[in-house]
Amino acid sequence: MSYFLRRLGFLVLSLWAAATINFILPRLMPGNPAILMIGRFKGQISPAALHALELQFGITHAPLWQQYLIYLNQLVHGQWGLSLTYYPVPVSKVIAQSLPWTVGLVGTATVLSVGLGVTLGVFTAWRRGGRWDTILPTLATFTAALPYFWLALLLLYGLGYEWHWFPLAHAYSTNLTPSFSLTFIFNVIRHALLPAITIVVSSIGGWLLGMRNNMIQTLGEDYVLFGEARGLSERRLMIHYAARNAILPSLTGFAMALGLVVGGALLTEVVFSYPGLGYQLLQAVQNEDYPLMQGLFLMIAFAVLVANFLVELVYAKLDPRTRGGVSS
Amino acid sequence: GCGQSGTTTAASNAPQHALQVIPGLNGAFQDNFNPYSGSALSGTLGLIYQPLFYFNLVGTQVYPLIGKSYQWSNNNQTLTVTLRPNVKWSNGTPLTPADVVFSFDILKKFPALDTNGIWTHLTSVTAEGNQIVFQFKQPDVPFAYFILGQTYIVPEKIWSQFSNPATVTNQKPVGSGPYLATNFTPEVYTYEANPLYWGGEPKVHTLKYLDYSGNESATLALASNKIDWTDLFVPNINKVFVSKDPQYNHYWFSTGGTLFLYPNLANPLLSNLAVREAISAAINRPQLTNVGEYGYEPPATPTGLVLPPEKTWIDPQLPAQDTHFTFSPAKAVKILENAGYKRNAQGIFTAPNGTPLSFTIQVPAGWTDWDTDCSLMAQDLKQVGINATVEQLSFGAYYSDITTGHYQLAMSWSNMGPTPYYLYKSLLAPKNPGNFEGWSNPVTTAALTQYRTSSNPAVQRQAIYTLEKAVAANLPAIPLIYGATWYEYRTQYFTGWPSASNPYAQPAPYNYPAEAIVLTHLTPRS
Amino acid sequence: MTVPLIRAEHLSVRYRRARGGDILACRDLTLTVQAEETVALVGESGSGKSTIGKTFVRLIEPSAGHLWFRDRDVAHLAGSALMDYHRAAQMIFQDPFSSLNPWHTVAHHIRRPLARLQHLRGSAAEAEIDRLLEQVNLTPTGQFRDKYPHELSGGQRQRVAIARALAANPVFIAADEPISMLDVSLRADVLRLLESLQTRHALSFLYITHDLASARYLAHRIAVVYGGSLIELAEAGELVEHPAHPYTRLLLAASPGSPMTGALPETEQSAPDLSPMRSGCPFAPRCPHVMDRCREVMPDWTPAAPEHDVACHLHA
Amino acid sequence: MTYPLELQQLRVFYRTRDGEVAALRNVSLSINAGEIVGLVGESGSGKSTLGLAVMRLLKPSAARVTGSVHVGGQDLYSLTDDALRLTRWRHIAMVFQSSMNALNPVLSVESHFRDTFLAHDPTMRKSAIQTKTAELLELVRLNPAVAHNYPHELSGGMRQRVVIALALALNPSVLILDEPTTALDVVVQRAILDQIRHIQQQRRLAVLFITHDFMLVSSLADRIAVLYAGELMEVTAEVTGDTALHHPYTKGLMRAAPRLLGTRVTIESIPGEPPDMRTLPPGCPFYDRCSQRLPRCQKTPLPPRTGETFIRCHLVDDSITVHHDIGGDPS
Amino acid sequence: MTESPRRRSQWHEWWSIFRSDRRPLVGLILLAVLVAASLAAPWLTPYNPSATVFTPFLPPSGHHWLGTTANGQDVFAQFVYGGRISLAVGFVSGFVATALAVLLGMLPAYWGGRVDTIFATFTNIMLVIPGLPLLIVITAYVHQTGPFTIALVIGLTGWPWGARILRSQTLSLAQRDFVVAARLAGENRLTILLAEILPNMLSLVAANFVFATIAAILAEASLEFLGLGNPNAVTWGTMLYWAQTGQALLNGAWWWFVPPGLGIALVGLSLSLINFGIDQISNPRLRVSNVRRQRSEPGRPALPSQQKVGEPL
Ligand SMILES: Nc1ncnc2c1ncn2[C@@H]1O[C@H](COP(=O)(O)OP(=O)(O)OP(=O)(O)O)[C@@H](O)[C@H]1O
Ligand SMILES: Nc1ncnc2c1ncn2[C@@H]1O[C@H](COP(=O)(O)OP(=O)(O)OP(=O)(O)O)[C@@H](O)[C@H]1O
Ligand SMILES: [Mg+2]
Ligand SMILES: [Mg+2]
Repeated sequence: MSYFLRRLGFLVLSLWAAATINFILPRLMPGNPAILMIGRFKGQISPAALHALELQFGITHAPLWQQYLIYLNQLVHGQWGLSLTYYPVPVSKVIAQSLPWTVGLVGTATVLSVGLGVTLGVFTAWRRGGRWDTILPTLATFTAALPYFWLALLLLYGLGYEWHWFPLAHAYSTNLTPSFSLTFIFNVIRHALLPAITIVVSSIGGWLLGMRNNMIQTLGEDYVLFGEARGLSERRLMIHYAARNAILPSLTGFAMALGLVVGGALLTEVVFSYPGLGYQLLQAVQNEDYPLMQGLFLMIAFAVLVANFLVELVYAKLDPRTRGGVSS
Repeated sequence: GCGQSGTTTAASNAPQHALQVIPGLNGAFQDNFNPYSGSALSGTLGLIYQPLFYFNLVGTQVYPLIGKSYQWSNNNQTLTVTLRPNVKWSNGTPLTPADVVFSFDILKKFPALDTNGIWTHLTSVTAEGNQIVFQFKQPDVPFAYFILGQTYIVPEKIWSQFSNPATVTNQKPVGSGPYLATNFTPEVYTYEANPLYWGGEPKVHTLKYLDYSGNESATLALASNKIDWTDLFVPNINKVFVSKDPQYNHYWFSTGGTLFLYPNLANPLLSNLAVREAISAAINRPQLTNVGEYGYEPPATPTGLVLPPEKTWIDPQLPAQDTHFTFSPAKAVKILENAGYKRNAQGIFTAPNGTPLSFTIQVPAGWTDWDTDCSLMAQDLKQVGINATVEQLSFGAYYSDITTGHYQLAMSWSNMGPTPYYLYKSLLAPKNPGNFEGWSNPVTTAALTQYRTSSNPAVQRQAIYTLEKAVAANLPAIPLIYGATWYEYRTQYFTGWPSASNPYAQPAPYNYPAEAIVLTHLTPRS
Repeated sequence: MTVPLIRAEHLSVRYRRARGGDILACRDLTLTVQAEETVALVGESGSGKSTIGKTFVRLIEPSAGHLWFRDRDVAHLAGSALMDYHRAAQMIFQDPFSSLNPWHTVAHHIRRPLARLQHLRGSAAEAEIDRLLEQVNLTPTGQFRDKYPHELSGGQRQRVAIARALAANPVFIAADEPISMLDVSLRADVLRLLESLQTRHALSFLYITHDLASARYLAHRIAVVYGGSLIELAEAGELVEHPAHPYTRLLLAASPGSPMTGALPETEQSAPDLSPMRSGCPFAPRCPHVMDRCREVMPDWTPAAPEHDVACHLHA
Repeated sequence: MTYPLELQQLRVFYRTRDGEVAALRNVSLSINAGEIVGLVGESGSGKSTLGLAVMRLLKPSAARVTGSVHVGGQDLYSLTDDALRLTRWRHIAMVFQSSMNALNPVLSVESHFRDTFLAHDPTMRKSAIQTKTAELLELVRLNPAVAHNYPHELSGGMRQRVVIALALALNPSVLILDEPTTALDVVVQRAILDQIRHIQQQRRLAVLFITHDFMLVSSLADRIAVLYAGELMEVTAEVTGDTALHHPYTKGLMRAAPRLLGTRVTIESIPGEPPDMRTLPPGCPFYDRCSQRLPRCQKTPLPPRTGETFIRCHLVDDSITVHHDIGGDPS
Repeated sequence: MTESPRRRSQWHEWWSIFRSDRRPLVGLILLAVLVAASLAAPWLTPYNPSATVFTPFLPPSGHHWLGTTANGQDVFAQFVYGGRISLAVGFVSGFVATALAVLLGMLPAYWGGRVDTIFATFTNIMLVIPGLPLLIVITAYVHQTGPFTIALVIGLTGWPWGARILRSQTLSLAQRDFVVAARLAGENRLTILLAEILPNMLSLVAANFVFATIAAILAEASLEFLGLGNPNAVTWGTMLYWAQTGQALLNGAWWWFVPPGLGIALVGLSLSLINFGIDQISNPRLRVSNVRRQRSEPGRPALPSQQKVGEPL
């Protein structure tokens, strides 16, 4: 119970800290959203607009602590306000509209990347010294070091533009209306493939190498040898004895990655004009869109924390040592 | 009049190709057709809501829209607009003078909507039959541009119901313009021709506005000949775009507002005309054009006038050296030497009182073409013995610095309007927000007043001539290059686009309300 | 008798744990170590031996009781006073593999306490290092000085650890299972070394072990602990010949080399209760002679023979 | 006759950065049914290597094995992978040196048993597995409820018992115990040894008991094999008697351990350190440390010996009486 | 066997690990070549990387090994000069991030108590904040976004993951007997931390440095790719930015777009390859030398996976 309370305490504390940082950060930046709005138009709107915009955006010159209290109060009441970038569209709407795409694309890609990376890591470690074990980790090292926006552009240009294998942009063809028809779903998948490949290719290496390292460490453990001595099948040994233990140290990393999914994959989304949250986040930051930033940051913090929490549950499932009692 | 007679004879069985538009780079679209929102979807202003008139900024035309004509009286303190009869809202109800009056009164009621400061100039707006009467506090003829051309008319019935019009997303807009918003998704939204449009149903039936956040994917779409109309910045446009389909692919990068190097005149060194002249002579403007701006933004001229659109305003008596700049480091050096500046040990000129000519040039970080321009200028200035370092600041810092005079040199924009007055007013009127440099001079102030208070074109022209000379001679801000309006279009499906030879309206899809003028001029290829 | 070198009086050590409640790893311990005496502390794993050892050298601050060094209570010293005490009381750890820093040379390990505790530097320190290495038979010293731990055998490492403890020029050393991680032949080595050091340096040892045979070999007296409590204390020979406490008897029966065959004299094998709330004898749950009283009251300290004390209701 | 376990000329080479290094050299040893053979030696002498080699658990990439290992007359090294897998636990089982870590921390005790049974008999019923598991746990004097526990919930002694129970699961004829009790408390150690002996006698197991503790093994084993630098130096049936003839190394081991009872005898250590396996001298590997060495011990290879018991020492070659002073002064 | 006749110091052993595995060696050579090329830039190319003096879009040739840009700059000159800043930024921020990770991970952990709790919580919170937006905000706040401001900012935000790993390692090392023994020897906390604990984490620290450096190079490139750096500095990131705005690929100028990205990838590759060596050095199984009579291996430091893998920017 006290453990649970402590976790809850940490959760609340983290959210508060994220909210506070998120309050402070944009206000550290010089200027205000109204000024930046003028910048967006390179001065094409009249300077008289500044005052009007400030009025619209409710930019007060009240003392910071007062603004902070108001801000916290609104947060607690679940009011995320109106986005300034998209004024007067509510933040919740901006997020709600982009979130499914981001979660769909980045989430799937992350899960794929983790799944494939882990599997390949297990496989190469198990066949240590074999042909695949020399090829795959080296390749993984290379792909992990690729600047992924660069890769994205190359893929977009080569596979999309030159060879027409993939669409150039968007989450689905602009002549379709979203529906649950098979055509639409396939269309969505087709559009997601290239960005997903980019994400997977550039992140799979890390998982592969991490898992391979852990596996090799685990394969040196006595219980694996003891299992082998008992005549267990290779499959059972590889999965239930080696991999199951080797995966434990990576779980926190998975949690982080899964949590950060809701932050979107900024550059990938931009390159492929994918309607996800990544670009919204960039815009929010660049436009000092306090409410949108606040919404996004809090959502990310929340997602990471929840993912961490879930992983802790999974951890307990995978590692009996964490289920109460004193670990040895 | 520019009304189009609707022709249905060409209607064929095959549905018309939808005109594909990329209205600039955006994050996913948000459903917002509020004419008072700075982030309303492209097309809201122009296609749906219209002002009384459209003033062409790249030509000389004035298009009557909801208004039919206007007239000054009462010593230029009263402006009377006659409305076009039989204008209907898209829901079928007639557009009444009361709607027009309401559209102005709402700005008074909600100052946050009054982005042009209409009510700082007006005392009242009233309807008299088919006419709307605007009472000015003081004569200000050029301000009519904001009243006639920049204030959009909304139906009173709908907008009077909102407790705060600024926070409405207005997803089902009812306007008087040539198009109706019919379908929205975050990736694409659609306009369809308004059959009730007072000018007749436009010939282009369907417009699709596509969302692209990535420059690369947008350009690839353009290069794949999938886009009919856009305003993307495309380097090497002939190769990247035109050559992909030379028959149909075209572009026209019209010149926009002049970009200046603003000297802070509160700085004792920069308040010295010789220093400004030397700086101006030392800058290699063609290099800025070619290296910094991919050859798209031509060098500006000493008067600061935007050419060619404003070429008719040029004083024919203007001396030759005031019609174009010559790049001459030698001249720059000579000017400084003549003015008593001496080089110090580092080769930097110093004022007679010993302060070296050493300046920072402020520029917003991330405006990379400007960043490059500034670094080129810094190199140019170093060549002639003026030390300049570029300071890239976040836009907020930059903007507050230039508006509060906390800078030495800064590159920035200027404002543009239907006549050069708007530029000069913003640049030269004392205490004007656009007068970053802090210029104040009785001659220019008098000339501005002369223009403002007269509706006589000849008088106005004389005022402009005075201002041109003053600017060219005094360099209150140093003109650099012209901004450009990116605009690419395809003629495979639609013809009648504005072009350099026929600049009938500002051509880019983000130019409002010009885009409505363009779209109503297009005809589908049969 | 003169003032004992070290005397623990009603010493208790409490560990705070995040989960599962606090534990008393050492409970109401009273034990003296005379000058030049070796007292062995034997007991099963987890009985608190290391805790007691670390408390004696004040690596742990006791939660109750006194720790007299000569005539000074060192139980709660801190700062430089504690450093002074460490000059007199040092420790040798069980695991020579983790008690030496793989990053430092042999000489460095000895140089540090010389510098910090003896204020010896420069050539004087180097000479002292040589002398100490010689004393633990790491000769020729030149060959060992600049080696790294991984270049040494287990026995050699343990010797370095001993030399490091000696560098403080202590009068008391707590040797915490110094041979349990060593190979058979090396064990004899280290035992012999400790034996000889004692006579040469007039050292006192608290020799911690779970091996009765070596305790008997090295120690003058043997103290048996169980569940954090001292349960029997006697002269070494006397204890192995005439164990009084049922646990000691069990221990003896189980030790290799004991003549006892057949089933061990115990009922079940559960770990002792270390919670501060425990009231009875810690061995009661396992004791074949358990009585009701044993579960309720901790037995008093009673003599089973001259110079042979035991805490057991059987002897009350 | 066929021995349950018979090693002939077993050699193991490890592949190291310095090339192949022999860890076992020409080890020949046979164990009878119902017999316990203790294998003693210093750390690094090759005891665990022997155990693993017998199980054929050394990775071919890391080690090369020559000679033969016969389990119940069957050559282990000629089996296919699958046959080997099936032979292993059914005929020969092993308890590892570090049994503390021999159980998979994420699996319950029960799963370990289930895995073991199913690996050898996939058709085995769940209920059969449960009863067998309970039986085995009781055999090592554990409460059958322990089956539901996870390894970390067990004490070291309990874990060790679980591992032993696992080793007995398929009723093998040969059991290799590699230091099964080193990590344990003496009391627990003793209890486990008692159980091992009990089961061994009951099932007439051939046991190879690996340890470095001479005292421990002398009371337990029928014969003791002394390994030094990868070679068997002596196999002896009798260690306590004063008259028995022993290899100087064996005597050194005996003298090194303090006695629990009786008069206090000064212990002695074996001087020096085991030799570097990469650069073994041609003669007796113990030469450097031997107090009774002869000039020719340095160069002359040790005589090969086989049989139930033997001593490989040049002193014994010449029938020179080796002085037995292990008992010290018999007063 | 207990002793090797050739007595090798730790460094020798490490070197031999480097030699025996080919990958770290290849990595070292690769990195050395890249570093050398960028250091020797003035000797490798006669051209000024910013000079816009050549015909635009020249394909690779004898004169222009990697062709020219849209503005007529020599791509090879840009590549070698750009490598200077990209590498420097990478190493500087890798260093800053690692130093902070050491400081904020180790110190509080050894100090223990409330200080540790506070810092650990702070670290965990910092982990939750997405990196790139934070970078953007800070670069906006810090005037003057030169490459080194960016390096500093990346360093200042790149520490939490490393701090977290180093913290847990410190906690485990603090339990080791040699640390306790150092206390007995009268050492003060700082000495213990710096002389006893830190050296034993060097391989971890080095691995952290490697990954922080890769992340920094990528982050810098990302920022500059978004146009948030100083576009007039010549780095691989700005090269990519200009190649992208200049539509290098659409103009067929792959030679402009490919090299900077490949340069970044190769640096990353070489560092990861080197890290294979570090990994082996830090693998305790290799360090626990051949002499052992351990009952079990207590306190074996488990290497948590060292990468903050898969954080999408
Ligand atoms: N730092 C600590 N915090 C909490 N509990 C501890 C701590 N150190 C030891 N303990 C507990 O205190 C008890 C006694 O531990 P101690 O190490 O003193 O026993 P020991 O007799 O030395 O055992 P061993 O023979 O295994 O070394 C054990 O139950 C142990 O788990
Ligand atoms: N995988 C290996 N690669 C190379 N050498 C090895 C390997 N495993 C063991 N050795 C070496 O082989 C020799 C015998 O090792 P082994 O583990 O069999 O000894 P042991 O007698 O069991 O020692 P201990 O009592 O410490 O368990 C040692 O010198 C050891 O260093
Ligand atoms: Mg202990
Ligand atoms: Mg072994």
